[in-house]
Amino acid sequence: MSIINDPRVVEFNIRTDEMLINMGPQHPSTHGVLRLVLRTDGEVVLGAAPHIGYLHRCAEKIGENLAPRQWVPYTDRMDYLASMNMNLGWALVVEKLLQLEVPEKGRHLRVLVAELNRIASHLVAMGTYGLDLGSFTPFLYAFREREKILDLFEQVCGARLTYSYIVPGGVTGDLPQGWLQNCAQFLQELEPVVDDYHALLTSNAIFIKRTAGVGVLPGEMAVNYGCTGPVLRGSGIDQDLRRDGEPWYTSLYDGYQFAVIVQKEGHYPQDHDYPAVPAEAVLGDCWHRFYVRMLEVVQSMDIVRQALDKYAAAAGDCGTPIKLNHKLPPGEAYLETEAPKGQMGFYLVTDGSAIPWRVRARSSCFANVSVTSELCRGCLLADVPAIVGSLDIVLGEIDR
Amino acid sequence: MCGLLAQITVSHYLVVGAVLFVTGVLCMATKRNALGVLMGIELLLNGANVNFVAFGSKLLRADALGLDGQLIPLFVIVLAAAEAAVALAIALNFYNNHTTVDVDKAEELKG
Amino acid sequence: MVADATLVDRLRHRFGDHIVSAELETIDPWVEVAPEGLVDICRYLRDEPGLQYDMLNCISGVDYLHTDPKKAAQAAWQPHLVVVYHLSSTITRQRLVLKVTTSRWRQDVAGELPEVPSVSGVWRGADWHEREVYDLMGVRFTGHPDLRRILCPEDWIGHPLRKDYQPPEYYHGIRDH
Amino acid sequence: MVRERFPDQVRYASCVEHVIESAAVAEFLVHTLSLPAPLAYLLAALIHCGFILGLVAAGAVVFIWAERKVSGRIQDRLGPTRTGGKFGWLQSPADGIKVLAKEDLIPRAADRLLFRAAPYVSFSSSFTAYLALPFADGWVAFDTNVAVFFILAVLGLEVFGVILAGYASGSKWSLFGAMREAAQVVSYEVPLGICVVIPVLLTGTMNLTTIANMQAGWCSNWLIFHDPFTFAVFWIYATCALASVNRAPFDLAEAESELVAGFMTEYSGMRWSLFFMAEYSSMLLVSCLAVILFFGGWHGPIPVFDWLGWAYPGGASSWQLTGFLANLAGCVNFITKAVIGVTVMLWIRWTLPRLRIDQVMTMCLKYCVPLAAICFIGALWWQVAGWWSPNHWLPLRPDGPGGMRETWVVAPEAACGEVARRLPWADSAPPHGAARRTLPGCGLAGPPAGWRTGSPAAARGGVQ
Amino acid sequence: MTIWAATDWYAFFFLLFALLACGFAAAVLFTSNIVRMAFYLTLSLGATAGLFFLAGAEFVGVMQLMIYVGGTLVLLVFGVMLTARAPFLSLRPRSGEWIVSLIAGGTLLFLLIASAFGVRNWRTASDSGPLPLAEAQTATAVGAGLTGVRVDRLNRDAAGHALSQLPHTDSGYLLPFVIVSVHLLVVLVGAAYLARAKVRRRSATESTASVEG
Repeated sequence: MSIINDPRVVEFNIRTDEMLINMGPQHPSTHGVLRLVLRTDGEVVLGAAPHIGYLHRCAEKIGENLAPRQWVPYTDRMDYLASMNMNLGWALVVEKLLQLEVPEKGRHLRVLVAELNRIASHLVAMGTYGLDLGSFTPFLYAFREREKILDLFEQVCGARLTYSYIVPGGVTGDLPQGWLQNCAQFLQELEPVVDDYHALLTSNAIFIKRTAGVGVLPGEMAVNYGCTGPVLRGSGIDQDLRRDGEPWYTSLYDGYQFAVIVQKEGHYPQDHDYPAVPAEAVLGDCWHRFYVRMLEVVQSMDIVRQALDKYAAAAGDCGTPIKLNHKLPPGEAYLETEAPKGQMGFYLVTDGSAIPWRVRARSSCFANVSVTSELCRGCLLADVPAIVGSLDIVLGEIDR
Repeated sequence: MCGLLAQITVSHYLVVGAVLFVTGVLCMATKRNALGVLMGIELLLNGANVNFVAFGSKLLRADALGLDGQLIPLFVIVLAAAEAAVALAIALNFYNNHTTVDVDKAEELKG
Repeated sequence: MVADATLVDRLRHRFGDHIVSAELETIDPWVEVAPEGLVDICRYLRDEPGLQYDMLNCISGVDYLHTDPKKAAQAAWQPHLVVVYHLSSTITRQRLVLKVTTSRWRQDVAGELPEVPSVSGVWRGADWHEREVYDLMGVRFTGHPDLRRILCPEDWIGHPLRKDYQPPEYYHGIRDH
Repeated sequence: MVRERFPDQVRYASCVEHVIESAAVAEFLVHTLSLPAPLAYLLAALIHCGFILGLVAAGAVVFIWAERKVSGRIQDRLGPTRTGGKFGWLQSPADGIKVLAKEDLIPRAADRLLFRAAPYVSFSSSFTAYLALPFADGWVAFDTNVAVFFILAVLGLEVFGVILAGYASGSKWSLFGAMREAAQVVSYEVPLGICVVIPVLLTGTMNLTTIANMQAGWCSNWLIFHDPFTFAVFWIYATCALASVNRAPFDLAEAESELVAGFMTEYSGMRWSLFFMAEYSSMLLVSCLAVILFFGGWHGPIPVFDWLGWAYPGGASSWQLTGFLANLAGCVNFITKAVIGVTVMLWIRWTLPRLRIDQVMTMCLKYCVPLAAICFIGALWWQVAGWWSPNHWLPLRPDGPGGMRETWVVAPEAACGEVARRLPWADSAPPHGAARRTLPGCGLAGPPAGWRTGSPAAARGGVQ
Repeated sequence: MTIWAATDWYAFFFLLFALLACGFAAAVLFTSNIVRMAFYLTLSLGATAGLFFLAGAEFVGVMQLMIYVGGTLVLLVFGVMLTARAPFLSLRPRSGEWIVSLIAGGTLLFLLIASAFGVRNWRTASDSGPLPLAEAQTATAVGAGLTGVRVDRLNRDAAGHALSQLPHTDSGYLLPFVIVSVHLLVVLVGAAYLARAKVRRRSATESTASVEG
């Protein structure tokens, strides 16, 4: 419950003046160049207006002038913390338009790298969230593990951030020798570290005080605003495109065992060893959004393990990337995939040439951040970074 | 040092006290800001305290006031703090109702 | 309910001429609606049991214009704009595509932005998407609470995703490369 | 002693002593080097100030380096490794040079005078507080009998610099920092004061040297082990002290993820580093205060120097090599304990997230104040009832019958009796010794002034 | 070396603190910026605390620092910040007021100084000379005085043992102490009352108002 709506909080008989302050675009905790114009009365934020666009790079316009394969690096730079997932989303929508199936081995490879990148993205989300709340150490703990994932990706495609690995039709290259063992070993190393994260943040008393009951986003509002991903599931809406998406996408996960992580009111998932939901936490608050990500790390680890086995068992190749001059049949296709930050959609309109007529990227963070003004109304100034951080936004994806 | 200061006596302290006192009075008289008036009061009380301490100091005179010279300033300080809190509350209330802290505008006694 | 003939019939039955056309034999079937009926249809789609399209995933604008006169002559269509709404339901897990076609300029007067009713009253998430379409594609959404540019600076001139958009040579004294 | 030798200088000698307890050093300068007395006092004062300033500056330099190393280790990093060769020990001086070389920016909207003055207010107040802090038996610049109070008061002034800085910067973020600081001050100062009063209550003096000396002997004599309430109150003190020095999780005034850098947002170069040094020196200061109030000051866990018989005996007035060595070791012991305290603060900072301002105020006012008050009453009751305490477990001092705690009260019996007689429970005669122990402070000055410090005050006989 | 022999540190420090106290008091008077006034007032009060130390009233000096400088001024600055908007930041007195006040103030100051030096007893130190330093260490005596025992009134022998007992009627400052305590309690309750809770009134406009960018 926000401060000004809280009937227990009373108004004091002191005349105060409202102050308009600019939080960002240069501010340590707006996760990039987000700018929030806050109307404050003392420490209480009466209103927050997010302003975006400081990182706008006309990606969609550029997409109208490039072949689908050439546009892959531009998807890298959308959610640059989860480039694999961005690549995957774009590759899948082009393949959907072309009705091009990827071989079994390529399918498992895609699941493998996408889920690994999901772990990396959630680790950054966790680490920076600690930073937003004034705790520096989890950030480096998270980056230490993420670094290992980046090392794995470097072995795969030579890049550590902008992979351009998954391309329409397949991938740029198969896994190198011994990579599967490295990956399995990494998972083994990550397993105990997750407990550290929970000790440092999830179950930390101050962390709970700062996040539980703060920035409550009711499920209905989340759906109404188009919020997706952990934000949506943290509000108790059971939707994960890996299970509920279009067949073109869910077929990727055929044969995988995983349960969608969703928070429920008063429901304490006890099928794992991780901390129970604290009593102060309200469904849809910052704590729940954070917790969804933490549990999804474990979930993704499990999927990666399955993918490792399936990939090793699969025969054949990983698919052949389409050529630059590959003619695109006239038509259109829209596909959303479950990226770490939410549902990332690509919309592709073609006119029969090799160059798309129109490319559109539906950003999950764009919808997620639009709810900020709603969540920040009536909170305290210190809650603003907590709320923005819990939405886990990447401005590269919002501004495109 | 010059002759006047050859030996610091109670009188010297009294002069300091007098200066602080007069400054306080002038502050109260001239400041239009309610908080400025409040600061004048603080200075004034402080000047009085200097006198008390000087009279009570056995370092300056053997036949001094003794402990009373210290105990009274203690009460003054404590009461001044309380007074400051109350006066501040009044000033803030005044500001609430009139959006100004100019005491010259405080003609009506009603809030 | 899937975007199939039954749904289209239902919509036609209820909204009549507001349902302009439907294309069901394509990768992503879509229904084209008239701008006048858009808000009512959207509200119906959101609230009607069995449909419950409670989430607006995306609003996209597509500009159909050939800047090359040769190609324009061969094109099967007149220049126009399409606003595409991608809807989905978190309850039935179905997806639906709505399209609204409008002229590139209102009454073909260059510079007058075409108007489409805003659906931000139906889905609040439409607010920012419509601002983006307005900003980049130049469609005025009537009834929008706060239609401002979102990605480009407030004083930007033109709508960059239009096919005939010419980037300015100077912006506040800064030369374009 | 001074009085006998320089009867005409007694006045100023005694008064200068009030400002700077430089008599011992001054005496040495006057006698051995035959300097004129006023010059000797000036030199003595400068030496004292130099030592303290050196300690503050060196402390800040060391702690900034330690902060980097400790945080590095906590975060699975190495911290600085290159600057200055091994362990990056030159990192802090290098940073200092960098900071000195930086441009000194003053925003146009700033109140230039206050903007410039604020860092000095902060730094000088945290430096001034060291004047009253004893580092070993008698090693104190300003041996006042209100030392505890003095340190708290002067430390409180540091906040004023912060508030001024926040206001004068002309930036909204800075103003937020200042307002938070002001709100934080009014909430932590109350419980902090109550916490500090408890050891004062038990020892009956506000003289820090005496408080520490009363805990001589084994570690069981430390006041933290006096009774359960003092044990509890130490943790409250630790919390409030952490709040008073603006360290995480109470670093709200400079919360970098919320207020950019709070009151320091607009500061650069040397002025910024003055705030920084003020922060680190106050960390050491509250840690030192905790060591004296709860952990026996320079009296180690094991009374080695008491066994050796090196420590200055009570009332000693002349310089002795053994006594000096004992004091030196005591000083090292004292600083080691304080550094452990500071290290814990670093550890906390790099582990915990930051609290919110309303939570800080709730914690301080709603939890710490009542808890401290309960501990106050509890400790008082424990003392009055004369219940068993670990402090009684081992002899306080091997060399004295009954230990020092029993012998230090030299207060006029009559006054002591007078107070005891007027107390409500006066009729139920307290057990033997309890009257003294419960009401030790009713003498004029507790222990004789300059007790065992070798200062001239002791020679003059203190109380009379 | 003669210059050193002539230096009287007591007079030096007295002059230093006296000049600081008076100078900053004057600065308070002549500044119209309210925040700077608060700053100068701090310095003036702090210097006065130094004078208290010099006069041997350590406890009062520390009290001055703690309560006056620390507490009151933080409070005051709080108030200043709450009310400091550009128009009120510097309210200047009218020039006519200045002249009248300066004349009155000057006269008052003259009278006070004249009287300060008028009493011979104040002007000179008594023949017996000042008491030694230890007498100045009065924290315990002050505490005892507040609890009703005036230990300073005891006649003592050389060893410090009291020769007589205090009369039962002498309760020291116990009564004022209790009165002040009650007074502070009342002030505390009063402050809480002034800043008391009110039922929140929220206008419709407030809840729907959007932020202008």
